[in-house]
Amino acid sequence: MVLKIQNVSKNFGGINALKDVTFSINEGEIYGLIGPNGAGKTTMFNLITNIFEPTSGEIIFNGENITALKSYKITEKGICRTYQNIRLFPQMSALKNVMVGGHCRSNAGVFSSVFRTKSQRKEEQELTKKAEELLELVGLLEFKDTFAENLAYGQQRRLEIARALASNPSLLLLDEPAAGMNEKETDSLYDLIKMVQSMGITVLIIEHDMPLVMKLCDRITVLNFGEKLAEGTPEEIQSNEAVIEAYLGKEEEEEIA
Amino acid sequence: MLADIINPYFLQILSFILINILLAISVYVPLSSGQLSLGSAGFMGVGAYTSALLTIHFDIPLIIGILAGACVAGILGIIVGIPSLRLSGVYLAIATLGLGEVIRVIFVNWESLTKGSIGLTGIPQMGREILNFAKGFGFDPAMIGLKSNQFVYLVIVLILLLLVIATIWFVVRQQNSRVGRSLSSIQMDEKAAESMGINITYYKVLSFTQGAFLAGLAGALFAHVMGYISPSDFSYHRAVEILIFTVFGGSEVILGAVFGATFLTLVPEVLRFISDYRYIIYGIVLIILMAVRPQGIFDIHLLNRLKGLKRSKGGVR
Amino acid sequence: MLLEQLVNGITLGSIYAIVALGFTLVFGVLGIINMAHGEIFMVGAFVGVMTTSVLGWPLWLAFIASIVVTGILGYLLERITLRPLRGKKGVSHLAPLISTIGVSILLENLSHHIFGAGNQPFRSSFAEISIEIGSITIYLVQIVIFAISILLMIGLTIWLSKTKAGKALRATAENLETASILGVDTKKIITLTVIIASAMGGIAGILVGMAFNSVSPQMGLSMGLKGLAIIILGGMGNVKGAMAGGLILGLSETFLVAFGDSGYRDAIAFIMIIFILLLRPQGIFGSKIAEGR
Amino acid sequence: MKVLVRKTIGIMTVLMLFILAACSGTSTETGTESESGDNTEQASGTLSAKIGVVSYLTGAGAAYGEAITQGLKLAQEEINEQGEVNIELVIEDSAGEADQALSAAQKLMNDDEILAIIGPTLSTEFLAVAPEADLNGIPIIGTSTTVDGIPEIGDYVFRNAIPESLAIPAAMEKAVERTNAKKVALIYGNDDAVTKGGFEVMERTAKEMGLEIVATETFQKGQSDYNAQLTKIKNGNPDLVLASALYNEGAVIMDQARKMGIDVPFVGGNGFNSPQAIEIAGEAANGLIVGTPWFGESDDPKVVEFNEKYEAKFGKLPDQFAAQAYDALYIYADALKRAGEADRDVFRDALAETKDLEGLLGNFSFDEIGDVVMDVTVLEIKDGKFVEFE
Repeated sequence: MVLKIQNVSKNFGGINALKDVTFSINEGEIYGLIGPNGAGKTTMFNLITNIFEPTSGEIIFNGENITALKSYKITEKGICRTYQNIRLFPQMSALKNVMVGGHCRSNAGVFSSVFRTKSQRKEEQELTKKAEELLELVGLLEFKDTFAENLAYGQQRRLEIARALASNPSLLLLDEPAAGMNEKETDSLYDLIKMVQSMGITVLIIEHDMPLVMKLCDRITVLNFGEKLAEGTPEEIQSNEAVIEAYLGKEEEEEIA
Repeated sequence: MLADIINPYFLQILSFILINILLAISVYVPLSSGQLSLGSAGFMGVGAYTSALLTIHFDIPLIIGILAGACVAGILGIIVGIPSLRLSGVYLAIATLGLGEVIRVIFVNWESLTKGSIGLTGIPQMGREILNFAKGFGFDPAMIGLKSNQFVYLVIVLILLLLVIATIWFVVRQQNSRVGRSLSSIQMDEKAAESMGINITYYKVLSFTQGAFLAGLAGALFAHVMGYISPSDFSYHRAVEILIFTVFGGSEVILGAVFGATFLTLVPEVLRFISDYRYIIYGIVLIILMAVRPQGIFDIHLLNRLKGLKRSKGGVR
Repeated sequence: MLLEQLVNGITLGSIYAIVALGFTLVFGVLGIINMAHGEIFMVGAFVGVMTTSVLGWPLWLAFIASIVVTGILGYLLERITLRPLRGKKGVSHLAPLISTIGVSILLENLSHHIFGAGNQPFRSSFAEISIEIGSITIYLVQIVIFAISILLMIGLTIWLSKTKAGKALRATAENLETASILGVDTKKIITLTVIIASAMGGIAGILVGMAFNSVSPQMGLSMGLKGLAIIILGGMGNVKGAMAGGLILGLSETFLVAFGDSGYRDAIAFIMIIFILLLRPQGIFGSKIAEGR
Repeated sequence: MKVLVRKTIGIMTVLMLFILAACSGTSTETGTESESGDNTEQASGTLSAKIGVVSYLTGAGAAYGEAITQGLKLAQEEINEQGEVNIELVIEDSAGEADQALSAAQKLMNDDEILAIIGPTLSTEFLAVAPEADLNGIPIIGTSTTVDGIPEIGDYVFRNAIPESLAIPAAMEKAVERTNAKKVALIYGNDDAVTKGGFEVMERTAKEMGLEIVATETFQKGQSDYNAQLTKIKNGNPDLVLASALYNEGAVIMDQARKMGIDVPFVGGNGFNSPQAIEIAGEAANGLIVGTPWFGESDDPKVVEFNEKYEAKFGKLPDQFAAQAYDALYIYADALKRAGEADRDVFRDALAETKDLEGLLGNFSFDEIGDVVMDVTVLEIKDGKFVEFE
C-alpha cells in the first residue's frame, strides 16, 4: 500500500469540504478520484501535499504518517503533483522548469554553487541530462529553451508532468491533466500516463473526462459533497446507483439552471 | 600621463557609484525571490555604525570592522527575515520600511553611543589607512607618480571595484545554479515552488539575509569613504533612492541594478545645471517609466535580444 | 494634564484617522498602497493657506476649494498613473507602489518650488475660538476635527453599505472581474474611489493647517508614513479599523510624549505595526487573512 | 554567465569613460557660473584668486544656500571694485547631503587654481568636508556652521559663524537676569545636528547657572503637532522656555505654546533668528530672545548700507546667513592682501592672523584654533519686530 487516507475531514470556516474520507492506493496503480465540481477532490490533493492540514484524520504514505509534514518534505518523501490551473514558472525556460523539479534530488548549496565545485558541476550535468530526458518523454525537447508561458496549453500540461516527474516521485498526483485538451492530445496524455505507470510510479488522478478515467484507472473513488460515495473498479463505478444519481442529479440541476 | 587623468573628484564620484551599485544589488537579491525590502537604508546604517564604532573605539583593523558591519546587518536580516516570512508583497515592504525608520530613530536617540543627530566624526578613511600602512613599508605614492590624495582615492575605487565585481560574480553564479533556480521559482510561484520540494522558508531568509548583508557592507564602506556619518544619511529618502536605482534599471536582471545605480548617480553630477529640478524630473521619470516600461530599462527579453544579436553576429563570423 | 493630553491625542488621532480613511479606501478597492496620499494631503493644506491667507476667502469656500483641487489631483492620479498599469500583462504589484512614489516626489518638490521650503502660517479667526471646560482649554477646531472624522467614518460606512454606488464599490473591491460581469462600471467606480479618497486627504490637510497653524511641503511625508502604519494597524481596507487605528496612534504618540521619551515618537507607529504584522497580520480589526497581492 | 560578467565590466569601462568626458564638461561650465568671468584678465598689481563655494542650493534648505551665495556675490562685487584683489567665485551645489557636499568639495579642492573654500552650509555637511580639506591643505571657512568642534578639526579649518556655545549663553544670561527665572523647560529637535548642538549648550548653561530644568522635550522634522510636548512643559510651570529649533519649527512651536497659555519668554539659538519667525507666528513670536552677531534693524551705517545694496540687488532684505557669508569673503580678501600671493599655505597663515577686522557683524578676530572671537548681540521680538535686548 502506497498511500492510505484514513478518516480524513477538512472544515473551512464551518463548511465541511471533506467528511471522514477513507481510501487507499496500491503500489503501481492508477487510481482515479472523481466527483462533481465542489466535491472536494482538489481539497484532497491539497491535504495530501499539506497545503492545508486536515481537521482530523491521517494520511499515511509508505507506512509513514505524513499528515503534518511540511509541503516540501512531502515532496522529498516522494509525492509530487500538478495543478488544475497550471502553475508553471512562466518566465523560466522549459528545461529550467524541469530542473527545478529536480531540486529535492540534488543538494548544491550557496557555496558550491558560487565556487562551482566538482560535485556541483557533476550534479548540474546530471540534472540537465535528466531534465532533457524527461522533456523528450513528454515530447517537448525541442522547446527546452522556450519560456513556459510561451508554450501552448497542452504543452504546458505535459511540461508540468515532466516537472513533477523530475522529483523522482513514487506517487504522482495529477489534477485534471486532460482539461482543455482535444481528443488527440488526450490520447497522447493517456499514453504518457501509462508510460509513467510502467516506470513504476503510482498515479492518483483527478479527471472529468470520464472515458479517459474509465480507460485509464485501475480503481476509482467517487466523492460527492465531501463524502465518499463509492469505491471500486471502473466497471463497478459505472453501475453504481448512487454514483449515477449523483451525476444525473447534477445534470438535471444543470438543465434547470 | 596617469597622474593627470586620475582626478580625485572623478574617483570620488566613481566610489559613490560603486557603493550605490552594492545597495541596488542589496534590493535586487531579495527581490529575486519576490521579497520587496525597503529596509536597505536601515541595514546600511547598521553596517555603517557598527564598523565606524568598532574602528573608532577599539582601534581594530578596517577590514574586520567592515566585515563585522556587514555581518551584524546580516544577522539582523536573519532576525527580521524569519518573522517577516509571514508577510508578502506590500506588507513586507511596509514592515521593512518601518524597520528602517525605527533603526534611524534609534540612531538619533541612542546618544551615548551614536552621538545622536550630530553624527560620528573621525571615522578612519579607508584609502588613507592603506596609505599609512603602505608608508610603513617605505612606500611613497610618488614612486608610481601619484600625489598622495590621488593614491588614496584610487585605492578606494580599486577596492570598491573589486568588491562590486566579486558581488556581481557571486550573485550571477548563484543565480545560474540550483539556489538561483529555487529563488526565481519562489518569486514566480511560491506555492508551486514549495510543492516541487523547495524549502521556501530557507531560501527566502537566505536571500533576505544576503540583501541585508550587502546593504550592511555598502554602509560600512560608505562610512569609511565618507569619514563621517549621521542618522540623516540613512533616512526614508535613502531607502526610496535605493529602490529607484533597482527599479529604474530593471528589477528582473542584475544588470538593471548596476545600470540604475550608475546612471542615476551620474545624472545629477553631469546635469548640475538642472539640479534645481532634479527631483521633479525623478518623479516624472518614475511615473512615465512605470506606465511605459514597468519592468525597468533592462529585462530578460531585452537581454536575450542583446545576446541573440551577439550570437547572430558570431554566426556571420 | 491627563485630560489635556487626552484632548491632544484625540485631535491628532482624528486627523490621522481621516488621512488613513483615504488610504484604506484606495487599498480596499484597488489593492494599491497609494504612496502619494500624504502629498495630496499636503496640497490640500496649501490650497487652504493660499485661499484664506492670500486670497482672503472665507473658510467654507477654502474647504470647497481644497476638496475640488485634491479631487482633481485624485482624478489625475488615477488617470495618469494607475489606470495604465491596471490589467497590463507582466506588471508586478510593485509598479503602482513605485509609480505613486513618483507622484509623491513630484508633488513635494513642485510645491517646494511654488510655495518655498518654509512653513506657511494658516491664519483664520475660526482657529482662535476656544472653550474653557474646568481647568482645560479646548479649541473649537479640535471639536470640529473630531466631529468631522466621526462624520466621515459614519458617512462612509453608510454610503458603502446602503447606497447603490457604495455597493458597486464593495463589489469591485471583492472582485474586479466579477463586478464588471455583474454590470458594474468598474472604471467609474475606481475613479470615484480615488477622487473621494484624495478629497478626504484634502480635508485632513486643511484641518491640520487650522489646528497646528503650520503647512509645509515636507508635512506630507511623515503624515503619509503614519497613515500607512494606521491602515496596517486597523486592517487594510477596513473603514472602522482606520478610524480606530488613527485614534490609537494619536493617543499612543501623545502619551508616549507625556509619560515617556518624546524622542521615540516617530518610531512608535512603526514599532506598533511591526508587532501587529508579526502577531496579527490582518490588523486589529481586520478579518481577512493578509495576502500578498 | 561569463558573457554577463564580461558585459558588466565592459559597461563599467564605458561608463567610466563617460564620467571622465562628462565631468570635464562640467568643469568648463563652472567658468560660466562664476560671476566675474571677464574680470580674470587682471590689471597689473591686483592679486587675483579663485575661491570655491559649496552651498545648499537645491532641496528643502535651499533658502539658506541662496542667502549665503547672494551675500558672497555682493561682497565679491564690492571687493573687486576696490581693486586691490580680484576674487572669482566657483559655486557648487551640495543639495544638503553630506556625500554630495564631499563630491562638490573634492571637485574644488582638486582644482589647483582654487585658493580656499567657503561652506558647505550645514554642519553635517561641513563635518564631512572639513577633514578632507584639512588633509589636502586647503583653507576652509564655515559661515553658517554653529555646532561645537568645527575649528578643532584642523589647522586649515576656520569659521566666522558664531557658535551656539557663544550665542546661546549670552542670550540666556540676559533673559535670566531680566525675568529672574528659576525654572526652565527645554524643547529641541533631536534629529537635526544644529538644534541638537544648540540643546547641548542650553542644557550645559542652564546647569551652570543653577537653573532647575522642569522638562526636556524633543520633536522631529516634519512634525506639525507640538501640543503633547507643550502640555508637558506647561505643567512644569517654567519661567523661561529654551527652544533649540530652526525658525520654521520654532515659530510654530511658539504659536501653539501661546495658544495653550504658555506666556513666558522663549530663548532660541542661531537658527531661530529670522524675520520669518515673525512672519509665521505673528503676535505669538513676541517674547523670543536670541543671541546673534547680526542685527538687521541696527542703525550702524555699515549695516544700513549693506541692507540697501542687498535689497537693490536681490529684491529682499538680507538675513544673518547672507551677512555672515558677506563678512567671510571680506575676511578672505583681507587675508589675501596680507598674504600677498595666492598660495594655499601662505594664505592659511595670513588667515589665522586675522585680528580686529571691522566687519558688518562687528569687530572680528580668530582665536588660536581658528574659531570666531566676537561680541554677541542679544535681540528680542517686541511688538512684531526684532529690537536690541535691554
